[in-house]
Amino acid sequence: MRVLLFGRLADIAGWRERTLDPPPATLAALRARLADADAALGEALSGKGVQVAVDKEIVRGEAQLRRGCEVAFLPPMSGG
Amino acid sequence: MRVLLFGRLADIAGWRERTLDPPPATLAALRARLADADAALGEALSGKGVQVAVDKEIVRGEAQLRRGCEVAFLPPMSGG
Amino acid sequence: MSVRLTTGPFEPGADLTRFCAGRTESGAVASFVGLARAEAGAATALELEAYPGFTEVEIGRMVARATERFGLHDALVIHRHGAIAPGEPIVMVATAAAHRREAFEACDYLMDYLKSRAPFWKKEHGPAGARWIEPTARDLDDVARWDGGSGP
Amino acid sequence: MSVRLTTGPFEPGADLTRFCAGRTESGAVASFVGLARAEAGAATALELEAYPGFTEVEIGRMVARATERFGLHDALVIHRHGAIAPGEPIVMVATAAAHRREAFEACDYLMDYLKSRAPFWKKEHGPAGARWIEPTARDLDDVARWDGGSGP
Repeated sequence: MRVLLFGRLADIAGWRERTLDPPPATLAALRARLADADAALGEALSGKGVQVAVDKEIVRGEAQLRRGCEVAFLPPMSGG
Repeated sequence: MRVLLFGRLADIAGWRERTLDPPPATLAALRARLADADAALGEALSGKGVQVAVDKEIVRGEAQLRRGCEVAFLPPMSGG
Repeated sequence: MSVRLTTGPFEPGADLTRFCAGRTESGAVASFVGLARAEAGAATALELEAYPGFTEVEIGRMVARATERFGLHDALVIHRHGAIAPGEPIVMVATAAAHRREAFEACDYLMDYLKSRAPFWKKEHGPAGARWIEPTARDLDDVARWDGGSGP
Repeated sequence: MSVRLTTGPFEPGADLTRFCAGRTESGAVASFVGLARAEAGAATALELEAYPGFTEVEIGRMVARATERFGLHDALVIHRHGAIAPGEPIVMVATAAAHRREAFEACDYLMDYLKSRAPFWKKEHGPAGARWIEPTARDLDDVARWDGGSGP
């Protein structure tokens, strides 16, 4: 499983991409594992406006994860 | 004095530009002279939305005219 | 600020490139290009009449008003007259401002003005003959949006 | 309909020319170019991060929604990512429709969306360091205009 961090989340964590194998079974378990390793990141991931995409589709709330999937944490977006 | 007609006014009159020398002293006198010569044009000139410019400035209501001036009758405008 | 009348074709892309060049404080350039429509064959050519010496001055006044009203950094109006074939550009407006809202609104405002108040007279030629085109009810409603106290 | 992400500079004028070419039924092409601002020296570069494979797809969905909502004939979005110098184009949106109102509104709508909902993350570098830029209160107000039932 690949975990991707974007924007300020990558700055906070000090990494942009990490592979977890075997993967956590759920998004909640992934969040808990990341927060255990880095409390500041854990807090930032549950901050206001942070969305999650699993395999490039936005998910809201809980999600099952599987080996080989890609989970991206997306802070508030701003293009243009 | 030059009289200019634009858009459908020129189509109605069958001319676009005419010199009057000596000129009528007022816009009202010019309108009367044009209407005497061509009743359909006279009616069109006083139609809804027709504006008048004297020496390339819009005038509203009556205006004095002088030798050498340019009077333009402007039907409803549409650019773009 | 620039107002240009032309009887020949013009190239909106080339003008947009020049208009954007060297702007390091204008975050926003809005533009509009009006093209002659074929109306599925009902229109074979558009013929626009201007009043040279008057038309440019009147447009220039409106551009100055838009510049003040919306705080523009710059504005450009190019307008063709004479005979125009379907698919060819008739008009281009571009506006530059610090932020997008002002650039968009000023561009919209200038187009509404050009459509119903700029000194042009427009005749459409087609297989069924020629007809003068005057502002539509929608054009008049559009331009009236800016006359009240609402908006910027 | 076309959505393009690029890490190199692009030329909005050239794209506008291609976008306008051959349109005989679209009377209206509205466009917008967003440029990186120098902020009087406070910004030396902008750095935009995208999520390739996700960002284009999300923008494409929004363009499809705009096309349906405003009855567009065509739409184009070009968005840069990577490092961008002041004065360089960041984004271009162009919309083609039969009439100007729809073209303008769709272009405005797409820009509001891109500013506050498109998957990009934007960092401004300057003499005082770097900062992440998130949508402003005005950006959020702007995009909220389209969420209700009002408008077309």
